[in-house]
Amino acid sequence: MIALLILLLAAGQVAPLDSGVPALAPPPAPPGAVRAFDTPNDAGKSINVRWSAADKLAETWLVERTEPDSVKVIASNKPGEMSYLDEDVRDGIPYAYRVAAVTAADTVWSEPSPAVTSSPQFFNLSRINILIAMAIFFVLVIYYIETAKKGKNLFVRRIAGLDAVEEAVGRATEMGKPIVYVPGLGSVADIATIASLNILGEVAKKTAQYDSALLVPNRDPIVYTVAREIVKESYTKAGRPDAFKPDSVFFVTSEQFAFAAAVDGLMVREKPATNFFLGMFWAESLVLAETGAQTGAIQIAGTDSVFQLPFFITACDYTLIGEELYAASAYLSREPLLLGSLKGQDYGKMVILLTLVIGSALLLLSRLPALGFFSHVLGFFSTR
Amino acid sequence: MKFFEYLLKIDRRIIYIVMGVLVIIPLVKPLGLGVSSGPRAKTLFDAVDSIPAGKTLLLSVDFDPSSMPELYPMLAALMRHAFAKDVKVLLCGLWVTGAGLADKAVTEIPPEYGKKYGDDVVYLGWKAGIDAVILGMGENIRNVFPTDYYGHPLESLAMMQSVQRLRDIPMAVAISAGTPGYTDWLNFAQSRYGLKLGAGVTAVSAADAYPYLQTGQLTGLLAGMKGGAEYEVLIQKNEYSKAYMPAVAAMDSQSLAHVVILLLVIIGNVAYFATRKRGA
Amino acid sequence: MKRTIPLAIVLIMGITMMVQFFVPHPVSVGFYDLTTKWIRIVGAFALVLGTGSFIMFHSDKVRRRRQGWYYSIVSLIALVVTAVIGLGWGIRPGSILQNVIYASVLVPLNATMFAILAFYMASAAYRAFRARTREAALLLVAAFVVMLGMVPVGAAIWGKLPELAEWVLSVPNMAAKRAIIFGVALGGIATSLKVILGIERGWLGGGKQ
Amino acid sequence: MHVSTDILTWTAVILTLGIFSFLWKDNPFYKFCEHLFVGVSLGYFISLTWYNAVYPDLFRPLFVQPLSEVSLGNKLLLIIPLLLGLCYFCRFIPRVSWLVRFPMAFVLGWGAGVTIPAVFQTSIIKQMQGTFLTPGIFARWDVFLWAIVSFVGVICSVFYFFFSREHKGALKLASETGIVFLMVGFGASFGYTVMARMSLLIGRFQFLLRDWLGMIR
Repeated sequence: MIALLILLLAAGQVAPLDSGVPALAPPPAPPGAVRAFDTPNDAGKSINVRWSAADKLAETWLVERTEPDSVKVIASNKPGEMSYLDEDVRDGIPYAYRVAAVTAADTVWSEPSPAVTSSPQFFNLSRINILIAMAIFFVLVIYYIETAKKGKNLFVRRIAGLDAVEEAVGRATEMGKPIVYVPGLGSVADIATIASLNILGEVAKKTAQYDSALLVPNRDPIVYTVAREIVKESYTKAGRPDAFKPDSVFFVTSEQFAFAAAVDGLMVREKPATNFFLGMFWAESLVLAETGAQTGAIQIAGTDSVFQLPFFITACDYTLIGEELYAASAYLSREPLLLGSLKGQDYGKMVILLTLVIGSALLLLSRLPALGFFSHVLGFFSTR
Repeated sequence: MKFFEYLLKIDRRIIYIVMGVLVIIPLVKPLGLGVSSGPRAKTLFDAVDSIPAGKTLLLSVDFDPSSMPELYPMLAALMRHAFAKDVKVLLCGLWVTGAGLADKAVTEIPPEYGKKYGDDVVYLGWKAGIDAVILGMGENIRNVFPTDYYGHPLESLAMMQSVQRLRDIPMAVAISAGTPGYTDWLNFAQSRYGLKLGAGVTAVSAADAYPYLQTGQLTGLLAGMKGGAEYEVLIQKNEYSKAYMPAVAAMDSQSLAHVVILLLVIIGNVAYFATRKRGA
Repeated sequence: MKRTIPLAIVLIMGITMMVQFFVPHPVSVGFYDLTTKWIRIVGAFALVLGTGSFIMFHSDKVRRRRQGWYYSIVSLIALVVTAVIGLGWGIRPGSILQNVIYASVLVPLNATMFAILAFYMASAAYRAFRARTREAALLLVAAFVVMLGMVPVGAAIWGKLPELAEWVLSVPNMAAKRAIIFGVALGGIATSLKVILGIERGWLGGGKQ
Repeated sequence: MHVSTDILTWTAVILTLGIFSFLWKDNPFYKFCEHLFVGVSLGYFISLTWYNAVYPDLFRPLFVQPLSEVSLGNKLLLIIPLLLGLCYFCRFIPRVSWLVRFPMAFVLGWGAGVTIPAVFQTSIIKQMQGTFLTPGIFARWDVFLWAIVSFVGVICSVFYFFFSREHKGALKLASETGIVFLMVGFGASFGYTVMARMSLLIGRFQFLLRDWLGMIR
């Protein structure tokens, strides 16, 4: 209503009500390029309205929506905001939008935009980059698992910590002292625990051959049962089923620090030649590594917990860092499933590195005038 | 060399006593070493400061009592900052053991600024199912939290009328001691709903947050007790709060403790290499 | 039957949730909301599993009078008393569960359990942290810089130390952490993929069928 | 200095000293506190899970709310997660213990299906976007230098974890540089872990000195 009154005043050149009003400012130009489109990649029921300011005079923008049975002003925006997301619309109904530039004296409406209907989309185009990345990686992992299954020999490089295993078991036999192998505090579902149990099998084979004592304290009841099976199997495979002592693999307790204290007591009493700490560890890693270092044993540790690795690296002689632990179990067990997925991940990393290098080169080249379009490379990697 | 051998054989309980005494002294008699202010804390402070009055700051309490000394001062400082700016505060949590801490903050801090529960501050409580909770809140907060922690239906709370889902919230700060924590808010809220996200973390997980700061996914970071102390100093300097600053008081002990650890490592290595060269 | 159906469920749920990520259609969003509610419910029942094995472990220890069995009685009583108070008088603030059990029992025990680690840190720093190898030496130097740079006393020793600590954190540390994030992410994705495709069957818990 | 007389503070103090006593020697007082801790935390978790998840999401809509509030269709739908959840109980019945695989399959499948795209989005695509060298690095000499150093650091650190070829020649140089970056990264984590543990210890002493002995403000 007020808008109408102002219009009359301006149009009718009626003397202004109060003479204090300065000469009427020129009416603002109508907003240009009013565009309304269905919001892409969404669940429908939302329309995007965009417009541009023809001049700087407008103090607020009024957005009006016309639908088959009603006309309503649905928003008033500050000068800077030249877009509006209309989310109380129903799919399939045509809507038209008009935008007005409003100043103290005038309200000037733009041309109505062509009718538009909102609708949900079935595929979110902005996530195409994630789909491509997933596809590449899945192909790599599955391909290498299949080749591994066909028995093709897949090379895995030697890992520093593993050379020490041979030497460590030999040293234990010379000194006639036991080896303590802690398969971590994790459960069977943790990748690090599975990797550690695979390595335990190989270490057990060696202790069988060299006939040196092996002690395996456990914190998780299920890991304990699996570990005992693995050691028993390794002793039979090494042709020394009689040498296997069932109580050499034992369950201690499930409480974290009680377990650490018990293993410390074991290490101080038995004075082992070599300690293995391979698997999932938490804050108690410090307690184990420190006491082990005190007893003078060679210590080989390995975990994928980034928080505990610093303590193992400084307190132990050899440390398998994160993925080296998984690679070690694949290397030792030669199990096709582990080898295949390890190779898949390796080449997945290479794809990432290659993309990073090529992408960076293109982006840097995009500074040259002719190759400006390369800058879209960065856009391709944006995520919404 | 006898001396070094003796050094190596020291009983660890002596080290414990030395450590304990050196940490307690500054608490009882502060040394006044002061607190330096880092850029990360300032970025978060400026972001929270720019929230218009009447809008809502979301604080996710994702830590438990064992990380209270590092993270509770941050929660308190952020709430004081918001209340001083008449910004409403909405709390929720992904850790079951964090529920009690959020409740403690909601009962103790609002009265300092005369803020009323329901109008200026609401605590939604804790819910299991990490990504389910965040994504649920993105679509509609009522799906995940039909009632708040105290059992009031959300419709009955004045403040909740203007807050239906994450898009209505300009900024959130995830105060997390690990997982679930700020990485989940990154995965499921920041990128999906474009929510501006700050983080308050324990010192141990601070180093891992840097990549997310560099990509701009995180707007500012408070790291450990030092981060809490920095924020406390910032809100005090801007007269947003005159309350006691626990984190700042503890920084002197922290400094001394670090020096002790470094000296122990140095002495230990000197003794180790001295005996090893002779003994090798 | 006992293996194929669970493997089928894992495959179907995995694939549908991956596809759902790319479909913004309301049906897909609705499906997502529904399944997230179910996950929360099923997750709560998993807790029952944990409680069951806890009770069996400790009551077995008491029945067999194994070494330290009286401590297991303490655990069982603590569980029953806390659960009864919690379920009976509610978890609202001011309830016995929150004011008494949470604030004066759970908080001190939990916090102190971590606080004693600071003492272990001190004794390990003295007795175990050696610059044995080139890598360990590098690690200790970086640790020195960060530890001193992060506290006011560091700035007192050398003005530029906080700046150097900030550089260590935002350049080398950030590069290393990013490389680790790529590795861990691919590792996690590969494992999740093997679970969905039924290649990784550890979770089935072995067994003959 | 006035010692607090509140029974609850004293309980907390006794339990705190109980756990600290483990530093001197493993003793019955410590064992009591530890077993108490395990029992109480499980009981607490059960109570919260019931009131925050099981009751509002399952029990109330299924059994308490009348048909007017929750339609029959929705009630029947809720039967599915209920049955799945009940399968967890079968773990203790030997003959049907394989039934526990159904809820596990549902949770594992859903989790894997949700995690894979989310991890690709945040940990791979987004991190790659942050690692690219963009024209912006030419802004200042130090920005340029550190951008190159970081970029090389990421590439070499990833090469350290490359297992498909022996580390010889160029690959050896790359993995050697990579290990330097990794060690500095672990040094930073080490420094922060020390800081974290010290803060916790200081927090406990603040509790003892302030709430118990009233020696500090």
